[in-house]
Amino acid sequence: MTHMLWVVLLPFLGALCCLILRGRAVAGTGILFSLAVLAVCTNLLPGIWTQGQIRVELGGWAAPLGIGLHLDGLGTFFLLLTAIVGVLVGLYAAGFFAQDKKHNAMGRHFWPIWLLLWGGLNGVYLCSDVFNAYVLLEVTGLSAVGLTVLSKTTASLVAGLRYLLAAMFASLMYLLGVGLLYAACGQLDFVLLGQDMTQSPATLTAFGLMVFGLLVKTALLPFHFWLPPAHSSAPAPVSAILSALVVKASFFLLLRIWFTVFPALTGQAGSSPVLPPGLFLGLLGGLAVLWGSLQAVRQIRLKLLIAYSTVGQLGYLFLIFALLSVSHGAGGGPSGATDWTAMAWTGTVFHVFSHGLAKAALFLAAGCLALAMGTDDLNAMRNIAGRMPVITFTLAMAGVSLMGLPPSAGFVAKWMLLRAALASGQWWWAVVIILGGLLTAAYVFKILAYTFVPSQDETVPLRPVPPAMTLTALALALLCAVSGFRAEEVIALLPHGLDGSPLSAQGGSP
Amino acid sequence: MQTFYLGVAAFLLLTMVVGLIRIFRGPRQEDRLMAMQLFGTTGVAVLLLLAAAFDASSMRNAALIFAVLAVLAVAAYARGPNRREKEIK
Amino acid sequence: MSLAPIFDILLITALLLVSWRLLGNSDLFQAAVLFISFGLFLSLAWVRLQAPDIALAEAAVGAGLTGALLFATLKIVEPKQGRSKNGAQPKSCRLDRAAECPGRMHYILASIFVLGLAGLLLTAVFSLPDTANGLAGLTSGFLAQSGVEHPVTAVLLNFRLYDTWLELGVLLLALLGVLGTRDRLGPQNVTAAQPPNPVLSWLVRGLAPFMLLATVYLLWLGDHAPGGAFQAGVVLAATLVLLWLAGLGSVVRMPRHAWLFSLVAGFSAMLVLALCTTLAPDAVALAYPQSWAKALILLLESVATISIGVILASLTVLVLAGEGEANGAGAAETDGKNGM
Amino acid sequence: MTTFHLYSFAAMLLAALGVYGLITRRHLLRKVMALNIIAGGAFLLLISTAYRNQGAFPDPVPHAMVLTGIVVAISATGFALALIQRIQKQLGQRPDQEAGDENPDQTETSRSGP
Repeated sequence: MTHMLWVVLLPFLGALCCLILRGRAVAGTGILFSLAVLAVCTNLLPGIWTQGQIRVELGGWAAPLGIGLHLDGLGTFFLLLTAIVGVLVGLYAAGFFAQDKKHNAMGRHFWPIWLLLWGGLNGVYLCSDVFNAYVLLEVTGLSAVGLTVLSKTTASLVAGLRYLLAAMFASLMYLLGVGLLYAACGQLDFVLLGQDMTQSPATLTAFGLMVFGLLVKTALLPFHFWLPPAHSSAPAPVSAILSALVVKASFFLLLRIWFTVFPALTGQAGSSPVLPPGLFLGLLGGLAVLWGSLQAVRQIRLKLLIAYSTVGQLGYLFLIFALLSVSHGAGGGPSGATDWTAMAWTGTVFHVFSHGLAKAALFLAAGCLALAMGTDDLNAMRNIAGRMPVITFTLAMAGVSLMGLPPSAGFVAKWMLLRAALASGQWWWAVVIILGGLLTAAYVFKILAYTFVPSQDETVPLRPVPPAMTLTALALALLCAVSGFRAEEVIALLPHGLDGSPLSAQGGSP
Repeated sequence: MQTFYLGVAAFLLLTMVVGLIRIFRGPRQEDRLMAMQLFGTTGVAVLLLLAAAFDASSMRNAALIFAVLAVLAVAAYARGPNRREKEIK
Repeated sequence: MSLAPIFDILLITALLLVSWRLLGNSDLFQAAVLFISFGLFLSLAWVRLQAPDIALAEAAVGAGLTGALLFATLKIVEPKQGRSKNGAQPKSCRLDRAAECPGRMHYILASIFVLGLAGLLLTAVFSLPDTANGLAGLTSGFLAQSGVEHPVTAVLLNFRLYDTWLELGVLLLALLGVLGTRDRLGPQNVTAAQPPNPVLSWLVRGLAPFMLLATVYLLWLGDHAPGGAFQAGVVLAATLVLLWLAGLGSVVRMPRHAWLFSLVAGFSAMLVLALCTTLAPDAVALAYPQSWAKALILLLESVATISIGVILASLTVLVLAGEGEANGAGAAETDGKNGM
Repeated sequence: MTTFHLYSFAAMLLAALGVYGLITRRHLLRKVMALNIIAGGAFLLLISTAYRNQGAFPDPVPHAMVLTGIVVAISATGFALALIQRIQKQLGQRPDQEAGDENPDQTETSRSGP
């Protein structure tokens, strides 16, 4: 078994190689390292499978003094998603940045920054230290901005700056929280903090600030303003990375902060606050589902539509806070509580997975379309279905998963969430889920409708799209569908052992 | 002796606070820049006094850095008329 | 009865006054000057709170680099403003045209939010215990085994080396991000904007050796007293920027490979340490081998100093030079040659 | 009212002021400065809490954290200022060009030309 640090170290090494090399070697090295990272991540799986969780102390200093790395089932899952999407987007990027001289220059910068970002993301999934998490948030934030502005258009520069300001603000709020937390508790490790967490004004404020910062980073509804411009104006592979992976990292940290560091404050350890903070997050999440999807329906530019769809789909993730905040409220909760908490966890994690794949597929397909037609205006897409059937098929497959229709991973995720909502007696979340699905269907059909409309005027000549690009987009969409067909296997693959949180109760097989 | 050092430091700080008026009121940009430079010099003095008051010799290094680097901002400002003015206009 | 409280209150008044005015109604030039003064007052606070390490860093960053960066940006953003006699309110901001002019409601909501935040923060702070229960005891307990005598250096380069490694990554990323928006790969061939001022170049010629000496001194100091890689790196960066301003050789004259190598040196030194310690059969990840700790820390610090210096200097030089250099008929071709 | 309380009080006020400035100021340069003031507040909080056990030497861990934070802050500030410059240049070059109607995946946009 390889050392856990390798999932951080290897992308960093790749980034340095890409930085020093020139010409065609850059993309080749990048892909090579992507495959290596995927291999290392897969290699960690057996260890998690047998031991549940792995912990390593860096530098040989035990937790309160040094920094620990901590990997459990949840983290492994995020690692794997990042690796799968990362490899495919890397293959796509090799074709995308080989188009012409200008894109070549972009690709020259893309690879080092993307690999550094990847290392940062992997670091987040191994993280077990609140301050270390701050540094990692900065690594991911700065590299995400660096990728956003690569195309150098005014729109992307403005969006990137806005993104940078929002990210800096978010991490500073988080840092203020860390400062208060350290002043009150005197240590920084997730697990140690969680063990002797007490309620005091200082810890409550720290909790609020840290959660606030992470919400801004995850673009939950009132703080989503930076996301659509940034995600829609970046180059296509970057949009895929930002939407599918980067926002998930801060969500992952939010899960950690919520369930590991502050279990005493979030009603996990039995004590129930009057208004569970989880309910508040769930409410915002529900609003985000509806608002984001509505905005997506109104868009006329494909990439902006997909970006708003991200705002909506991220909302589903926050339902888990509301679902789980009730479970421990009235002493024991309804019968079979562990059953549906496990379902809520599985649904959420599965949604992360399916949304990551589907959204990456959508952005990559949109990139292919934009390359072929020179624009991503929906009006220009008339009759594209006949002329680019593979891309249209990709759009449809990914759309089906977003809607949550049966043969897809998205269906499994939403089905699980729906059942968890109903089983816990919180039917109103079920309404939100169904309404969100309907709105999603509206914008997915809007895209498809445009592609099937026959065009009156003479057909615009299409630029050829490298098959590597088309195929990677298709592969992502197919992967999403297949994992829906074979949902039980994937659920069984969901590594278990989620350190005290209810996923551990779920076991290996459904 | 510590009281004496602190007293002088506090007095110098008071002059700096009063000196803020020059930055606030101007009227010319150069006046503001001069006030900032004065702050730099007084700041070095305050740092040295604090170092003496707390008997921490390591703080003198901060004064040293201050004195050496104060020139950078002014040098960046005084780089002459920017030739980009014609371009933006 | 000591005079310390009077000093404290004066200092805090100054800090709040400066930041209030800086964010309130002042023209941008004034704001930049105030911002530099803010850094100055903050470093006084660091000294007062017995944090000389931070004071050193703040003095170098706040007094030197930030000021240079702000003035440079100001010249490009508000070219006339820097010269105007009496700072009038800056007219509409072209950078933010998409945003509507904030109405009264905006201010009211912001005030409510900020007042709530301030109330929360103040309650939190006043509920904190009066004595620290942090990791001070543990740190001093293991200081002897860390290889250095200064606790902050021990934390940065031994106990929490991983953070420092990532922090060098952040620095590198900021520069990569800036380079990504440029048409060229590095600061090479970025020339000084106009013939260098003879007085400045004379001054810098005299000053530069002292600053380089200060760099080495700070680096050496980090082993047993406040100082170390970061402070030394910032002083090095300031030296390099001054050299560039004076039209003397600096990062812009470095051969591309040497420049690239010094950019990544600090980050990759730690990467090599991580690589070796994870591959070696009986080593602990990111742990120094016994008895090598002192030498390795010194080595890592020296390499990190060079990296920090070159990265920050390149960043500042690129901002100071603005876009002017890449803006010409030859830029497109150079892009092709240099960018690949 | 100890020294620690005094300075952490100031720290929190600075942070709140910075947040107010960030929300209400429109100019991007001022927003960047506001962010730096929030950072100053956060750092001051960390250092003042480290100062609580006067007499003994202050806790070095917050000092190390603030040093890291300062590096991060200067990096992000430099990056933001470079972006502001670039935007200003592109808007200045083509004042009639509306931000937002460009397509990043398009290939014909050559920005470096005169």
